[in-house]
Amino acid sequence: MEMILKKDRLGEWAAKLRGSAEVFAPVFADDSWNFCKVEPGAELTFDHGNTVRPAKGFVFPQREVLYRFRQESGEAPQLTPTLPADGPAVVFGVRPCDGRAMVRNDKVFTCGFADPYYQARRDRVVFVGLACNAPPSPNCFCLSVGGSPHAGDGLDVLMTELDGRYHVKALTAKGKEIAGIAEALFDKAGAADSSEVEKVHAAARSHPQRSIAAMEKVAEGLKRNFDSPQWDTLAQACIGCGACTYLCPSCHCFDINDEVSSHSPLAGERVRTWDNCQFPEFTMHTSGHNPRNTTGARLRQRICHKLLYFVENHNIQQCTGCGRCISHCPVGIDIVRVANVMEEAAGQ
Amino acid sequence: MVAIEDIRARAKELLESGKVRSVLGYRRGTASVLAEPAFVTAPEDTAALVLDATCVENLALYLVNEKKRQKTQRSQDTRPLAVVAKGCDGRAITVLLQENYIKRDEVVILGVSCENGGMIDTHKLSRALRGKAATGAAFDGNGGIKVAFTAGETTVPAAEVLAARCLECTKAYPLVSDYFFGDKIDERSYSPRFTAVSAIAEKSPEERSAFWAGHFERCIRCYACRAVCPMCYCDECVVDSTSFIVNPTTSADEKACRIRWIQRSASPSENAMYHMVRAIHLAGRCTDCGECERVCPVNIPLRLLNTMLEREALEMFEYAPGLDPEQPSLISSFRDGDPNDFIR
Amino acid sequence: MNKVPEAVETRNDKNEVQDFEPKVVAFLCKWCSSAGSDLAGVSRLQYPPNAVPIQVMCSGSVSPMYIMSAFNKGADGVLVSGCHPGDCHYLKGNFYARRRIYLVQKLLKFIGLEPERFRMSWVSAAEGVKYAEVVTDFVKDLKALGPQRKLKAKV
Amino acid sequence: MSDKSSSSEAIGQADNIYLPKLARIAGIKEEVPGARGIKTFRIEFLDGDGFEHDCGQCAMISVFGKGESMISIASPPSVKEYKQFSIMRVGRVTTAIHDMKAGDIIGVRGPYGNTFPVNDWKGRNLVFIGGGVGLAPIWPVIQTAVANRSDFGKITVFYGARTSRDIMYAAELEKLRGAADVHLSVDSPEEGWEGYCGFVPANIMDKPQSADNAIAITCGPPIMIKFVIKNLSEMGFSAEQIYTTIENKMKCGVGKCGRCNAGKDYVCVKGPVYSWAQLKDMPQEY
Repeated sequence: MEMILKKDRLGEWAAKLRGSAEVFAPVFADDSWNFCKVEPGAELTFDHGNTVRPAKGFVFPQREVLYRFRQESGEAPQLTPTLPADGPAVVFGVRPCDGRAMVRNDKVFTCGFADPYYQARRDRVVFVGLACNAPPSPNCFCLSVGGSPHAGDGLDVLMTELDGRYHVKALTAKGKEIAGIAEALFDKAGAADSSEVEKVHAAARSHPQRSIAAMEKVAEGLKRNFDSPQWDTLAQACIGCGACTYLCPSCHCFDINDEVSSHSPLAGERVRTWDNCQFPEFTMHTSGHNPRNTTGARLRQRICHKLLYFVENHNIQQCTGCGRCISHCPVGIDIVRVANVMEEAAGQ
Repeated sequence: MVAIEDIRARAKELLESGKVRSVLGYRRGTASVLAEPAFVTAPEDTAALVLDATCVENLALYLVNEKKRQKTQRSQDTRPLAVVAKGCDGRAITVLLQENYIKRDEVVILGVSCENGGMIDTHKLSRALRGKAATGAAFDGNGGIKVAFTAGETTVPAAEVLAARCLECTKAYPLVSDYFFGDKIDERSYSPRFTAVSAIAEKSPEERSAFWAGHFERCIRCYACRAVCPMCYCDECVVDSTSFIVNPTTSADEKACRIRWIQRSASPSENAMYHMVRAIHLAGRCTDCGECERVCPVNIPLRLLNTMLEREALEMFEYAPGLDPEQPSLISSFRDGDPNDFIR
Repeated sequence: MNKVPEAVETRNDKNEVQDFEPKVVAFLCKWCSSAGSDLAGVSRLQYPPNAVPIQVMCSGSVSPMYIMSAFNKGADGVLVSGCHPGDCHYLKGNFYARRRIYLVQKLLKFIGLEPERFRMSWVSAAEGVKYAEVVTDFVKDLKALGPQRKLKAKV
Repeated sequence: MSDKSSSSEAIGQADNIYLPKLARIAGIKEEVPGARGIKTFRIEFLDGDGFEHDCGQCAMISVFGKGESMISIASPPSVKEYKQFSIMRVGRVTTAIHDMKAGDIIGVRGPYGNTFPVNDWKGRNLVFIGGGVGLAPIWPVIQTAVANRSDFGKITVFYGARTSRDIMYAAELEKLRGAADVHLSVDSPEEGWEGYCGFVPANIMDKPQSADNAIAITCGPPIMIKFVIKNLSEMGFSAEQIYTTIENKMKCGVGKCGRCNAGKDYVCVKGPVYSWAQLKDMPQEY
């Protein structure tokens, strides 16, 4: 179902949606773009490149209370699961790389043991994607990892900016539903619109972006170079700060801790929080033995998880090429450079 | 301007003569507009060394990291490290010497003067380009900075893009160095010292409280500010109560009775605790290299906390960090003239 | 250890805070201030029981961590009390404390906490009366300010 | 193989993979006293709604207010009325459990991980090699083998500890003597000890076992496993004949928190039981 929405009607669509859901969109604040709640009447514009923090936060927040526990002395503890209860949300301006990351997150959280907290949030959020007519960041490389500036997987709606109007394509039932709510605002997309969209998408694909030379050889290169000393030289500048994984749309590692609010009677919450394979003590055993105690080993884990292990387990890369881990690394650690180095090494 | 060829020549000589284990400098990066740290061991690689407005990293951090790495990997090479040090970086090395975390013979300091220039601030650059990423930035010689980005180029007045610490910097060259490049310029034509922190300090308590509550609420506790700070060299941070470094001799009691000063989740109260405890641990030690503010992915103006304490230390205790490796530290010294009226 | 009354916060119809009982954490140096508070008790001086005393060996050993953790766990006010300059059993502990507490006070004020919530005092072993006055004055200030929510961990 | 446990509305939906089931500590037996002591806990699920498990699987033990930790289930699957855990006091959660008394309630969720393929070993000779608290994870296999004694050939059990005071399951080991050859050892000589003195890997070299039609199962400190596998290989054991269970830090137990992987596998889902044939090709990340 393909439609056309005039640019000046975007605000009205958001207003209609606000009746039944919270509306989020990229907003420029504190010198960077991030998804924020769009207040009624606030202007909705899309010249954001990509947001600093990915759309991952809507389905996998940094802090999730798993359940509350309370225990009167001498009695059995009461556990009250706290499944997320926030209402439906519509997120505008989601780039295709964040959308494709949702497909990866779905694989992690719903295959095997299904995670009810993730599922509850995932069912209630609608991702309205915006195709990239030009690469949002100098470090984009989605084409190298099987994506494209107008890929729709993981998104519910894909919008493409044309002059003065948006081409809106509903991809899922949820997408059709939120388009249906504001039926009157849309016009039918004619043949001219469709051909213009094709031209814009083709132009977007032809834009130069960073590239991993031979992606299919990278996995082999990573496996063969597992013990290569190059990992330590590549990670020599790494300070183990964790920004790369916290800002990655498909990183999902977490920690579980108890937060006690009172000791008698014992009461508190068991909380899941983001965690990070670049922190030194992420894999520290209680005996003090740490299988990955150098920055080189930890960088290897991050790169191999994205470009080798996920391929071996699900035969797709976990990395979707958004480039956030490159742009926001304080010391310039660069997954594209590491992949190319390891791919060349595969040649020898 | 500092002639980069002199630095390259000196670095090459130091490596060829075997006087130093490796040279820590800057080279062009692939990831962003900023130069990246370079660990040069082969003399011919010194040709890649650069020095310009994008060399923002404080390389004193890698003196600390190399010292830790040597301790764990027990490498026999005990030759010193040569490090390129701007004014603020040089003062950070001086504080490390003052706290004898590193010995004077373990480091060869290649002091460089920023003269009347300075380093760019990636957040201000992002503000000037409204969120787009820059791919190049250089002084254009008459008070402006030429900024390149994917779709073109623009020139911006230097004051609008230079880091706040450089605008407020009064001594743009290190005092302690083995070799020195550039001229020692003292009067700099930008803004007076502590401009940024005074602007916040003058606000009303409610405004300040809302200002900081908003920032602490956004913190994602990725600990980039602590990881990039050369002064935060403790193996075990008091704040890391949920995951701390253990070794085979750590007893079960130590692990069981470890106090959890703050919770692992990034809630506003725990974030406020973390940032305040870190700031107080940097009182009289932070040399305002601005790295914590630069690396913060959610743009929290962390520098304000440290420069506020730095101003108090200067005005109330006449103490400035990083000027002399022999001076006692702020917290472990006192004077009779210290303020006493607040005690009642 | 005097039992601190539960902070019963009742609001009347005009939404004013009534008989709010602030929770105060008092770090008292063992040699002077703690002895001073004992003297106040022994001489049956009447003063508000809101201050939970924590005895430390010297005001110089009060880490900023304790002060901020007290506010994080919900204290409405924190008092650090030590010996007068020159009386310190360890000679210079209170001088170090003076500098450190000054910086902590400035930092708390900078991030927006009401300055009246954090106080330092010199109380010698003979000044039971002064200790009672300090606590009474402190609790009066805190009652005016109401409960502390800026740094308190949300439960 | 995750067993669909009976749903219990009172505590919460059955499909919440993070929600533990409540269990009462029925009995506590102190195996080894001291700071790094070992205690054996027998727990019974409240209102009977527990889960089934198999040899080699583990469960997440929950002490509310302290945290969770992954412990191997030490009772054989044939025992239905309780689950047994032998826990060494090493950190925050284990210390909290050691401070508990009979009747206290803890949380248990699981079962997690894969199993020892005991059924494939019918008719084979079994060599068990345990070290310290490492005897617990392989104890269910020993109990199952002894219970179906006729299905298996010769059974030999090696077990070593630092000192004679550190030997766990001392009584049960003596009871095994009839059905199996039991060789105990202590690391350094002490008076009143007639058994072997020296490390476990040296003990098995001292009494070589024939490799034909045999399976070796070992568990203990990583350094011990390394040398045991070396010595077994020298005795002719092939990589497929040696099984062990490895330990990585675990927080979720369900293959999501990304912490316990060695190479592409999450140890909590694909492990912890591995044959040396699988383990030697995997990266050394455990």
